[in-house]
Amino acid sequence: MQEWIDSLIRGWGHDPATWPWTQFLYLAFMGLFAFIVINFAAISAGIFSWAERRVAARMQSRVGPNRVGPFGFLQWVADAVKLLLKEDLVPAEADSVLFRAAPYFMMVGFACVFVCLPFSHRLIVADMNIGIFYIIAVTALIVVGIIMSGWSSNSKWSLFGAIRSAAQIISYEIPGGMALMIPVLLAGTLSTQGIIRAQGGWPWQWFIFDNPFSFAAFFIYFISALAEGNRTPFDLPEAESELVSGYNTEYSGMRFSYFFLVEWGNMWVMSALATTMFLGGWQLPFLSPAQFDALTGFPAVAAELASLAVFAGKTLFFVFVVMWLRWTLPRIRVDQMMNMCWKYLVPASFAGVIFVAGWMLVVHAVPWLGWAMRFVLTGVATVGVAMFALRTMKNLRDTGDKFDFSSNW
Amino acid sequence: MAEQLAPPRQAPGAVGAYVKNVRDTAKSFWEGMSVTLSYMFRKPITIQYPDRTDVPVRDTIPARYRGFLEVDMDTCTACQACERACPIAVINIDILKGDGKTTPKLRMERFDIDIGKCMYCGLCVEPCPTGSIQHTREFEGAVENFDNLTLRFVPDVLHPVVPYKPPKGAEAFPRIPLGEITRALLKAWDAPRPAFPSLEETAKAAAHGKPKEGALDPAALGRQLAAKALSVKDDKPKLQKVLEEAMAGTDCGDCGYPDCFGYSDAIAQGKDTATDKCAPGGADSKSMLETILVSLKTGAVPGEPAKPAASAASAPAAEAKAEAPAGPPLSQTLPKDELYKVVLDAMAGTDCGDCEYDDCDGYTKGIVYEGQTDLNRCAPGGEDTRVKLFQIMLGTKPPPK
Amino acid sequence: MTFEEIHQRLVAKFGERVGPLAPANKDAWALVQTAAIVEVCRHLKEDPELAFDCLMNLSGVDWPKKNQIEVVYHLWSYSKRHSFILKCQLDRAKPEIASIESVWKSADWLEREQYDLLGINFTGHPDLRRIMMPDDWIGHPLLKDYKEQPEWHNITTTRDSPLDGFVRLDELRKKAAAAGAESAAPAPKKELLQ
Amino acid sequence: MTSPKPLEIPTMDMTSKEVLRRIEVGGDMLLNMGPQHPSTHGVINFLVQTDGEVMKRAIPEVGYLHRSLEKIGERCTYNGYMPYTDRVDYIAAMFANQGWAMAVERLLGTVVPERGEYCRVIACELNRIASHLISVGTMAMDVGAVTPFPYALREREFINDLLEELCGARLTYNYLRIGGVAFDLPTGYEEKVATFLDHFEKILDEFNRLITYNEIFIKRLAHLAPIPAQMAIDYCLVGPNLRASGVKFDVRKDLPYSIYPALQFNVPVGKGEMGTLGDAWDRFWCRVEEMRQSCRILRQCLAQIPKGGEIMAKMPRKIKIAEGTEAYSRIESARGDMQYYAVAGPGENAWRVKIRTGSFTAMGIIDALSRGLMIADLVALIASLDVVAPEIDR
Repeated sequence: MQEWIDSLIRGWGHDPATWPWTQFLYLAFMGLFAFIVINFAAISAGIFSWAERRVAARMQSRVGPNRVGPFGFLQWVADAVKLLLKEDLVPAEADSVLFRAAPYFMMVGFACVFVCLPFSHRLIVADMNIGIFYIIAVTALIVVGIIMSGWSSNSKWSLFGAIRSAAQIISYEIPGGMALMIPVLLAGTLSTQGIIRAQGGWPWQWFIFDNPFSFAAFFIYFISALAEGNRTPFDLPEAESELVSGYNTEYSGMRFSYFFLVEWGNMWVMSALATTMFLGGWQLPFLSPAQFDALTGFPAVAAELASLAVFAGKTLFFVFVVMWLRWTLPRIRVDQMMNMCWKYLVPASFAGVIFVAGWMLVVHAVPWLGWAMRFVLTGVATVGVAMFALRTMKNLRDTGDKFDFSSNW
Repeated sequence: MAEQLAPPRQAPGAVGAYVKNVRDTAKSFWEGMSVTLSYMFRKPITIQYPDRTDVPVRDTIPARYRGFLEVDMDTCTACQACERACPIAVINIDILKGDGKTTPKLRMERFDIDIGKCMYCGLCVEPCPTGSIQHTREFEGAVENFDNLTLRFVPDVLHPVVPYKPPKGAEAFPRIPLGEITRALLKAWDAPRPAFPSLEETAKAAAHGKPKEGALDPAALGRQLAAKALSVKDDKPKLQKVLEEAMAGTDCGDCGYPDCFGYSDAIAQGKDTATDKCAPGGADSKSMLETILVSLKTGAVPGEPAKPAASAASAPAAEAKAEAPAGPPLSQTLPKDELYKVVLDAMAGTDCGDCEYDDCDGYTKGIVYEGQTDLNRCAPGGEDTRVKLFQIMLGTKPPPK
Repeated sequence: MTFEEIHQRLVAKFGERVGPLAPANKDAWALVQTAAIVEVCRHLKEDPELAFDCLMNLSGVDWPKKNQIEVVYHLWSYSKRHSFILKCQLDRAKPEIASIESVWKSADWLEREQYDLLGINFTGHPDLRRIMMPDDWIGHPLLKDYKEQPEWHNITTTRDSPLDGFVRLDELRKKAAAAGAESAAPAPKKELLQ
Repeated sequence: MTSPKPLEIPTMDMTSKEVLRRIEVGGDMLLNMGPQHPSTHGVINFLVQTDGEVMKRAIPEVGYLHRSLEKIGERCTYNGYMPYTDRVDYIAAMFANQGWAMAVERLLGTVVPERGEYCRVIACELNRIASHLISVGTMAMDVGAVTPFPYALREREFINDLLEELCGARLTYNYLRIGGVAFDLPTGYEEKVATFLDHFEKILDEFNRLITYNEIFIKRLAHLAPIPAQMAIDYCLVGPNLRASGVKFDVRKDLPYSIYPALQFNVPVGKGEMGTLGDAWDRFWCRVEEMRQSCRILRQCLAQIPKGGEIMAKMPRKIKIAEGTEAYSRIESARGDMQYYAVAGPGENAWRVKIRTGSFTAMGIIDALSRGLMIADLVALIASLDVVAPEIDR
């Protein structure tokens, strides 16, 4: 965005390097962007909270919140207002400073990620050249917030949740990080936009279908992301049936809403990252990044919007998958969670990195092999999706139900 | 399909176990996620009660549904069988007794059901002889204050309700559509709490109290009836009528006879000497019957008691009188038919069937003609009827329960 | 095995410490001397022919008339598919009997329950605490002469019924009516006499 | 004994409780799980001594739902106690009704008419399916999968509708009477039940696909707290909990009552298919299979039920039984062998009623089983034993 501001200054007839207000303008725009991004995060989290409830309800043969606004869409606003107006209780025995501070740590760790998350071809706050590294680093701040909240609550349930969460997030950062290294290897850059540019608009150009190991890496990343986001089947830190509510047991009102804002906002983060790293991000078919850069005027705006829609579409699909998983799977136990990380995902992700490196050498030598593998994997995935759809329809008919997507919403 | 998912578990090697775990996991997730996804495309089962249903939910409830209780006072015989059947005493029926001439023999001055405490078991419905008490399909009655959950089927204590006298042999009884009465009685959500007086206040009221408005003086009435009975001493049918006057007249059958006629006839015939069988009549009926029987035996109406009988201390008075005669019990002196009337009269006459006979008449006949020795069965009559029956049949006081 | 056969075996082993088979018309039971209960139970469990491997039920029955508390043991054998009932009669003033927790584990909670509700002291029980009632509850509720305390930790144990409230309300109204406010004879809605 | 004397434990200070003294607190954490915990299935308290996630011991503290039902039984008439038995186990109220009815019928020597028995069995087996649905649904939920629970509850709603049509209530049925049942089957009831069964058996397959064979679910429950058969018998476990340990005992088969001898069905026992014999998954699976068998029983009942005929034996209006007569009834409730011990009193009520329920003995074993499990396992263990708090406390 710096270039854009610089060009703005040049447009006003100043040289950005010498104009005395340049830095202030930078600061003002930083504040503006921060405001926009945090609001985006908060609103998307709110909308996801509504969407998750509707999706969960439908999956459970229920209706869900459908009274406030059309389809109950304003439910999240009502809930947010309620949470903001509720009394903010601090338990008498709690460490009140840490207790009050913990949600902000989580918010910071969560909001900072958005700095490097792309939204479309041009929409990104800062396209850092170490973007992925930065994202992995700042998400660790969430753990600090969770541990603070669990410890300061002075409740055993909160402490349990916090310790579980710390173990879980720190463990799963390793396979998650290693899995992200595979697209980094394939693209040769840590910049998020760079990784997207290295892919293409068609599914066979995506990194997920690049080779079997990146295919596996996608799932390793996705599982780790679920664990880092405390989503089922890794919702141990707030395991409702075991720990009451985990680390946020003692929170109420606005501070409680921060925790949930982070949880639901994280769904966007993990999905957007998956889209960026493995699914071609905002790439449009028939339009290579270079052609995209060259567009001007109305076509540029239209393509920008289209890329935004593509990116959001892919991301929202994964948000849906995250919800769908949550309402399907049981929760794993804490030792199984650790087992899974260290015995399954970590070795697999390390092996994946090594194999992808080797695969790149092979493809470099025999280029048609790379394309053949891409088409085969894409074909396999397509067949898998089709089989899944058929299986789902069979499930539906087996119990004598009719296909009905429209009624009783 | 499900069985295929769970092949017998052998103990594979480390790599085999690794691969197998991954495969099983993927496969079972595949199945599970397919099931949940398929529910996205099914109609949710939820009924959006209360406002988004095709028909009101009340109309979708089966007929046997046990909702709020409803009593149709137009067909209530005041036999109190429901009150006795209720395991948790949520029904409170209070009976005013009259002489049957100027005032009806039984009047219900209170029929309260605490539906806040009711457990909707339906046991009260079963013994009701006329189907007056029923469960409705009403279930929405939330009120802010618990005390407002009491349904008062006698709206005004100053206007007691006269019980229904079912025609003989009737099998169907008129009843207004189920639910209307209860619906009218349910209070609004924010109805004010009834202003219950404290115990002290009521005690004061009772201390100032005269005899209950509309209440009869059983002692005086008993003497009146006794005089009348003496005059028709040998005319059993007439005697039976006199005796029946002393009874509640609900034909409840609690006495074991089909109706009050049966009981009074049994006493009149001398077949039944128990005076305590009239459950609805209670202590009053008992004391009146005692008085009549005593006077029949002694040939003279017992004199005015020294102290005014207005204190309504009827039971001790009656007992005092009952002890006075030393002759054989009525069962031995009276002919069967007359005894039958006497006995029937001693019963509550609600035909409630609590005694396991169809009605008071049956019980009376049982006692008088069939040698039924259990004189404790008249539940509506309670202790009064018991005392009377024992007096008539055995000439003794009943053993303590 | 039938009740009689089991009983004969018991009598053969324990002599007069096991009473005669009661001629109860439903399920026959044998009275066992209180002191011998553990021994008898152990024999019932360990004899391979009897093999009572399960204590199904343990109940206490209070009989103030007989001044006794009866303890009733319902035994069942999964391997032989037969059952038997033992009874012990305890002094009501000091109900005490040896625990059979060492014979059947299920006796642990069953005995605790009877201790709680009837005050039977099972000597040798490893953990004889109240189980249903709070630890500081007064009295043993299933005794026939049990009187509930009016309150427990300032929580009242009774509640005023609105039915009584309405009765009191009506009394006041009637008094007011008698005092003249509504003295004009109210017109009954129906015929007085039928 | 005549005047109640105060006990020796006066304070409510937790640290002075005998329980805590027996827990060696050195270094361990003491966790009060309950009474208001989401997955203790009612109000039960577990004093959990843990070292991190691993429990050293979990001591159940029950009694929060004690409603003195046995004392009430001494005050009520025999028929008047029937609605109270509903409250013994409100998830499977029909069985508690039947246990009481059978106890009193044994006291009286009453024979219930055949159609009445069929009505009873139809109601009971429907209720067994409903109860097991709750059990398997909550078990899935306690393990973290929420969705099977609404599915199970939805099917239970259908059964509730059926039972509501039959007896007018959805939870506390009070359907049985001493000597029979309160109502005959409504017209068209057989078809309705048959339609439901057709639908339900398919749903059961779907349920299995969704959760029973889910790998996480199996991993959570297999090998969890296996109960050897001998231990299960010694602690007097009953019903599916006992059968999961491999003991093939079902009161309906082995001590047949009612019309069960005329019906064909299997008794599912645990096989240790996924882990050890008698583990939590076996207990879960036994319940799922029992639902299938109940469907089978129901179909036979619907085919065999005599057309017309009495539903109630001729009963006196007031039931009086010679004082001191006693009877013991055993029925196979949804939670296993439910036993009523009734001693007749002098009047119209019982002198003593003792209800031995499956949940009560199942709770007694938790202390022994919990050692070395993890906290999350305790939740699954409680769920797998299918304890219902009111049934424990009565």
